[in-house]
Amino acid sequence: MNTSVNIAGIDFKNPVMTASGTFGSGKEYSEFVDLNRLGGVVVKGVASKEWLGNPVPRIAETYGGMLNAVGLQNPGVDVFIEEDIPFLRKYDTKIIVNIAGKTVDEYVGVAKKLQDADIDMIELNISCPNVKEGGVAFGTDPKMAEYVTSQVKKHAKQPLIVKLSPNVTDITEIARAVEAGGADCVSLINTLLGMKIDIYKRKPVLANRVGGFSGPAIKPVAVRMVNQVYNSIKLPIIGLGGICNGEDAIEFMLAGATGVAVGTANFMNPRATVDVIEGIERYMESMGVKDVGELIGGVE
Amino acid sequence: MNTSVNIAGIDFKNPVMTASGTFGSGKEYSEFVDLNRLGGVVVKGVASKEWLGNPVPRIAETYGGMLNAVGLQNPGVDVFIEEDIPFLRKYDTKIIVNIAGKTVDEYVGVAKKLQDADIDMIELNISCPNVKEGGVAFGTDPKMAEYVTSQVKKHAKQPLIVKLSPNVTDITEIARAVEAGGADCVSLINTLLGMKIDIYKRKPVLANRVGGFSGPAIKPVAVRMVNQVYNSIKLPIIGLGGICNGEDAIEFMLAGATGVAVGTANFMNPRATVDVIEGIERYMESMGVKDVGELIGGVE
Amino acid sequence: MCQDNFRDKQGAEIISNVEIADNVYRMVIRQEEIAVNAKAGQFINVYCKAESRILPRPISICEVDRDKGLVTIVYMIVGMGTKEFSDLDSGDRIEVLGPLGNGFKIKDCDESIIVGGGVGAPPLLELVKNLPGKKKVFLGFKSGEFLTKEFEKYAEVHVATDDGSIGEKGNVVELMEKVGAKGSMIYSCGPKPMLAAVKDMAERLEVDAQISLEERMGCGIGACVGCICKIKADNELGYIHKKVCKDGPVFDAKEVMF
Amino acid sequence: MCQDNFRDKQGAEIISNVEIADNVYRMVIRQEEIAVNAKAGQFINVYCKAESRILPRPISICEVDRDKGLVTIVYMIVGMGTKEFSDLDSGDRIEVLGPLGNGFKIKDCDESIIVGGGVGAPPLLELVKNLPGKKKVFLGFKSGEFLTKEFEKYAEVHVATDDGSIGEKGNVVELMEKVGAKGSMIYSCGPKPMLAAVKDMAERLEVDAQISLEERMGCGIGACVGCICKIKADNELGYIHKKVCKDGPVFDAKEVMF
Ligand SMILES: Cc1cc2nc3c(=O)[nH]c(=O)nc-3n(C[C@H](O)[C@H](O)[C@H](O)COP(=O)(O)OP(=O)(O)OC[C@H]3O[C@@H](n4cnc5c(N)ncnc54)[C@H](O)[C@@H]3O)c2cc1C
Ligand SMILES: Cc1cc2nc3c(=O)[nH]c(=O)nc-3n(C[C@H](O)[C@H](O)[C@H](O)COP(=O)(O)OP(=O)(O)OC[C@H]3O[C@@H](n4cnc5c(N)ncnc54)[C@H](O)[C@@H]3O)c2cc1C
Ligand SMILES: Cc1cc2nc3c(=O)[nH]c(=O)nc-3n(C[C@H](O)[C@H](O)[C@H](O)COP(=O)(O)O)c2cc1C
Ligand SMILES: Cc1cc2nc3c(=O)[nH]c(=O)nc-3n(C[C@H](O)[C@H](O)[C@H](O)COP(=O)(O)O)c2cc1C
Ligand code: FES
Ligand code: FES
Repeated sequence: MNTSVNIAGIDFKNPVMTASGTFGSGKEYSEFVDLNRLGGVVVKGVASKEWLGNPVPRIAETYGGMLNAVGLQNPGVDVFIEEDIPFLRKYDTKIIVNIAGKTVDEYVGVAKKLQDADIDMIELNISCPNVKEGGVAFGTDPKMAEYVTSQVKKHAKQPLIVKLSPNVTDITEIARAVEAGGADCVSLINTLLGMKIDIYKRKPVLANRVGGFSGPAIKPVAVRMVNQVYNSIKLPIIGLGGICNGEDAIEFMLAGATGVAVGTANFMNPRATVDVIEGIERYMESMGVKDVGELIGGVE
Repeated sequence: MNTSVNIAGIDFKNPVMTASGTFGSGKEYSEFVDLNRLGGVVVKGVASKEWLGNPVPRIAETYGGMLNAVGLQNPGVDVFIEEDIPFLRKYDTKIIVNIAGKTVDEYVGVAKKLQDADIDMIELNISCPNVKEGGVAFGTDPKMAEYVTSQVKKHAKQPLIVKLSPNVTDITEIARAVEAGGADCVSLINTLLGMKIDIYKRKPVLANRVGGFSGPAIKPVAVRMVNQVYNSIKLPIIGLGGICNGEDAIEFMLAGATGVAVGTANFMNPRATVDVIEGIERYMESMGVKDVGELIGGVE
Repeated sequence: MCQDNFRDKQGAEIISNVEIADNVYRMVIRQEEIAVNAKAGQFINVYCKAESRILPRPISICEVDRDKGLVTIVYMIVGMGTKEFSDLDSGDRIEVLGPLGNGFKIKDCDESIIVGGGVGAPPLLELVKNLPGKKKVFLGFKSGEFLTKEFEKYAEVHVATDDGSIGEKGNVVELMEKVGAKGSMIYSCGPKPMLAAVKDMAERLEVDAQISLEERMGCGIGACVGCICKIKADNELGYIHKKVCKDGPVFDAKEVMF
Repeated sequence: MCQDNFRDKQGAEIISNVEIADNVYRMVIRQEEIAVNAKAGQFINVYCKAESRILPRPISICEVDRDKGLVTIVYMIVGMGTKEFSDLDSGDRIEVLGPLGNGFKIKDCDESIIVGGGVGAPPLLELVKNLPGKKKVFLGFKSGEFLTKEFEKYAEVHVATDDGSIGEKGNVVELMEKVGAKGSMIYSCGPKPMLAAVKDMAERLEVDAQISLEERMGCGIGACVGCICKIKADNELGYIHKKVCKDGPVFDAKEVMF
């Protein structure tokens, strides 16, 4: 049984990664999960310098999902390179760095600083709904998306994943734009934009009013978008959005994903990533799938 | 305690209606619910002539939600006028007719046939994701949305609600367009577009591949959009998307809705509409709200 | 407020819930209203406790005991909802709505043929109990059987299994031909291919047949138009859409287009 | 596969679950690993059974019995998750993860002051058990009390209630001033305004104080950066963000910016 996949030239021992922002820098979950088992660890978003993020409350629960408005709090790329990469490199797993910025220059700045870093791929987050200054505009405007992709691509030494926002009329338009911009892979979906109101206090539960909506509730939107994008571009896809178990992961692969990422499910079950891997293996065994690659885009 | 609201000149005894397509023509649920208690009944979409809709399976369940690809099966407006209006008129509730079309002419055709019908409002569905020929384009393109609104408005004798699609980058843009086109009210959200794959059969669960995603899972997106639209246009709003109980309804009203509609929850609980009404009353009592109108847009 | 005149979801106590064949369970619940009102061939909506599963599961009524207010259903584990039901114990409670749909029309004929396949068999049990005249029951299973003993109390029973583990090897329609089933009405419930074969056979034998269909449902009461089937009609297309939940689940085989 | 060296969610049997004050419940569970490893001031993630509620609820450890492997939590019903917990019976099972966070640092001082407000009181009970030296406990409640009897086993206890129904009328900080609380370390847990007052008082009295904070959490283990608080720092802004779940929930009062 072969569970390995190749994404933009990088070999992953299995298709399962972590979703940026839900797994810290890997260290936090290393008590709960053997990181050696993961295809890859996608670390939380890093920017050129420290960001403090949004005020609290940053977290709200919804029916089958959650909202977050962390606002990309991060210590900056320098601290990340110094502290987190050496930790992760002790494990046999791929390292993917999610990068954040408010301007094209900031994104490029992070990519430059990562040029000599010992990482495997870069994931360009052009879709965080929680940062007002720019992120979202990049993710919802095809021209901007293409431009920022091409600029970061110029300076990135590692294969470049671009992470797409689901909060758009036509996700294939954005996908084609980042493909034209030189992306090596796309990942989707980032969070939907949601709101929850405390009806007794008559104010939004999140200090930021709105937040990114994730978790099992959003899976049907994610699967649909992965399938749409699969049918419209040639790049490999990392699919995510509500994946909780092996069956969910298989659904994304059949829809067209080569890799899958586990996000909110980690909060529901700290062992979720390993459960997903084991679930994929069980499915392959019971269905007689020899190579996990057979599944990619296998939906009729 | 006053629970009545006025929407575009029409007095509703309470803000609670049914969501189009989830309550048949009212008759089906009249065994389970006293229709006299409802603010209004929004009937299933009707077109100028009979539509057969999509092949089966048309229904799939997702985590906290469901997908449907009914494809607006309906017997045509003439049958509707003859059979359903007389039945509903026996009850003391407002009648709102949801209209469907594939072209502007078809929409106008239905509105014309309804000119002399004994109904209270018309809801223009420009957002059904299950009909390929047009509905969606009208709902996602501001110019088209404005145009079809203005044409139907010309021929509609009753106040016109336009129902907005959530599958857009900026819902306020569409809301402003239909306001400019002469809408008297907007309702939102219609279903998100979703997909579910049967991983054992390797094919979409729905014959139509994709379907409209509804139910409690989608509420955070709906609340966010209602609040965005409330802050960008002057028209009254009917809010819906995942409402299951009084608390949910209050959340939509605080976000900016004057009326609310109950959809998928009817399938979870045939008495859902009445439960929502009673829940609103309980909330008003315990929080000392004298007039339900005080709640509208009341979030900080 | 008063909902006295309106139907509603009902809580029901589970009296027993036991595995009667591989992954097939028989659940008896106490629900007087349903027991009193149900007709053979009707179904109930069974609601899941797991809040992730929002839609009711339609399950046929297998038997009712009007005096004791008991309703029996027999279901197979095919997904998470039926898995959840199978984990319930006697004494637990469950929510149900029903009876729903139209049952079989009981015809007063001398001889009836009853044909069930797999979990299509259960609704035929209450029917067989109530049918007048002679009746021959044909049951088909993949492997193993369930409920045949119960059917034998009321009728002559013939069994076929795909693997020949019990009764004749082969499908139930072949078995009927072999046995030479005769009668003036066929009642049937089972998988689509079986029903299609029953329809063909009925046409060949020139007997009427009532068949019970299955489709994915949203509401179960006729409101969502999710569960349609094609029924022959005298229009341009040659058919109209009817709702399995409200217009069925039992239809005249002649009218059904597969 | 083998996960022997990794921590995980654990099932736990509920030994008892009783209402000890209006809407306040005390639940004892058998969970040896947590009982053995827990320190006062740490918390556990308690998972809901309802699949609509996907996030764990952080609840402080109130007491542990290492020998019997028992862990006690005391929680108030404030929403659907805690409502769900309150409906569980002894014999039922529940899933938990822990112990999480850093507990109180037990200082060997002659005299300690312990200040708890409402459901902030529970984590102080295990602390008081383990504190050396003299200790005075001040507990504040809206109305009514809970756990004061348990605290009295280990220390002198003073109670204040907002409505004066039990003990002094007023808040617990006023009570401390009245009684003239003295000591070389304050340990406190309770609502934000109370903690802010405790911080002020500690500064006035020039004693150290450890306070336990609360914040909305996603993961409870330091990964989501959802639960931050402002901690004084020598940078431009004058503060950094720390995680309540991982860096706390107990912090040095001097460092916390409210
Ligand atoms: C009128 C009617 C009567 C039925 N009577 C019986 C019976 O007596 N015994 C029995 O074992 N089964 C019966 N079924 C089938 C039964 O409804 C499904 O097996 C059950 O809903 C599966 O639920 P699940 O959660 O285990 O499966 P999942 O596949 O996880 O369910 C997902 C969704 O699909 C629906 N679904 C899945 N399979 C079917 C199906 N075959 N038919 C309709 N909906 C389906 C579910 O209701 C649910 O909404 C009947 C179906 C209908 C329409
Ligand atoms: C470290 C820590 C220790 C705690 N210890 C206790 C304790 O010993 N006893 C006790 O009664 N309560 C304690 N709480 C508060 C407890 O976590 C909440 O009351 C509980 O999560 C509410 O859940 P709910 O589903 O009933 O409320 P809901 O409001 O329905 O919950 C919705 C969401 O908000 C979160 N939430 C709501 N209120 C709080 C809150 N006050 N703090 C953090 N998250 C909240 C929930 O966890 C959930 O994610 C503690 C909180 C923290 C952070
Ligand atoms: C708390 C939290 C923080 C997140 N931070 C980031 C981030 O820094 N960068 C990013 O690209 N996505 C971020 N995301 C989005 C996730 O990576 C993922 O795209 C989304 O949550 C959907 O997947 P899920 O439903 O499996 O969680 C974050 C999500 C959550 C819940
Ligand atoms: C089975 C089904 C059929 C629907 N048909 C229509 C329709 O005919 N016209 C329309 O405007 N919306 C239709 N909708 C959308 C609902 O009216 C509503 O906008 C949507 O379901 C979100 O609300 P909910 O989450 O409360 O169901 C349909 C929804 C469902 C589930
Ligand atoms: S299931 Fe809704 S109409 Fe049949
Ligand atoms: S709750 Fe996730 S970091 Fe604290």
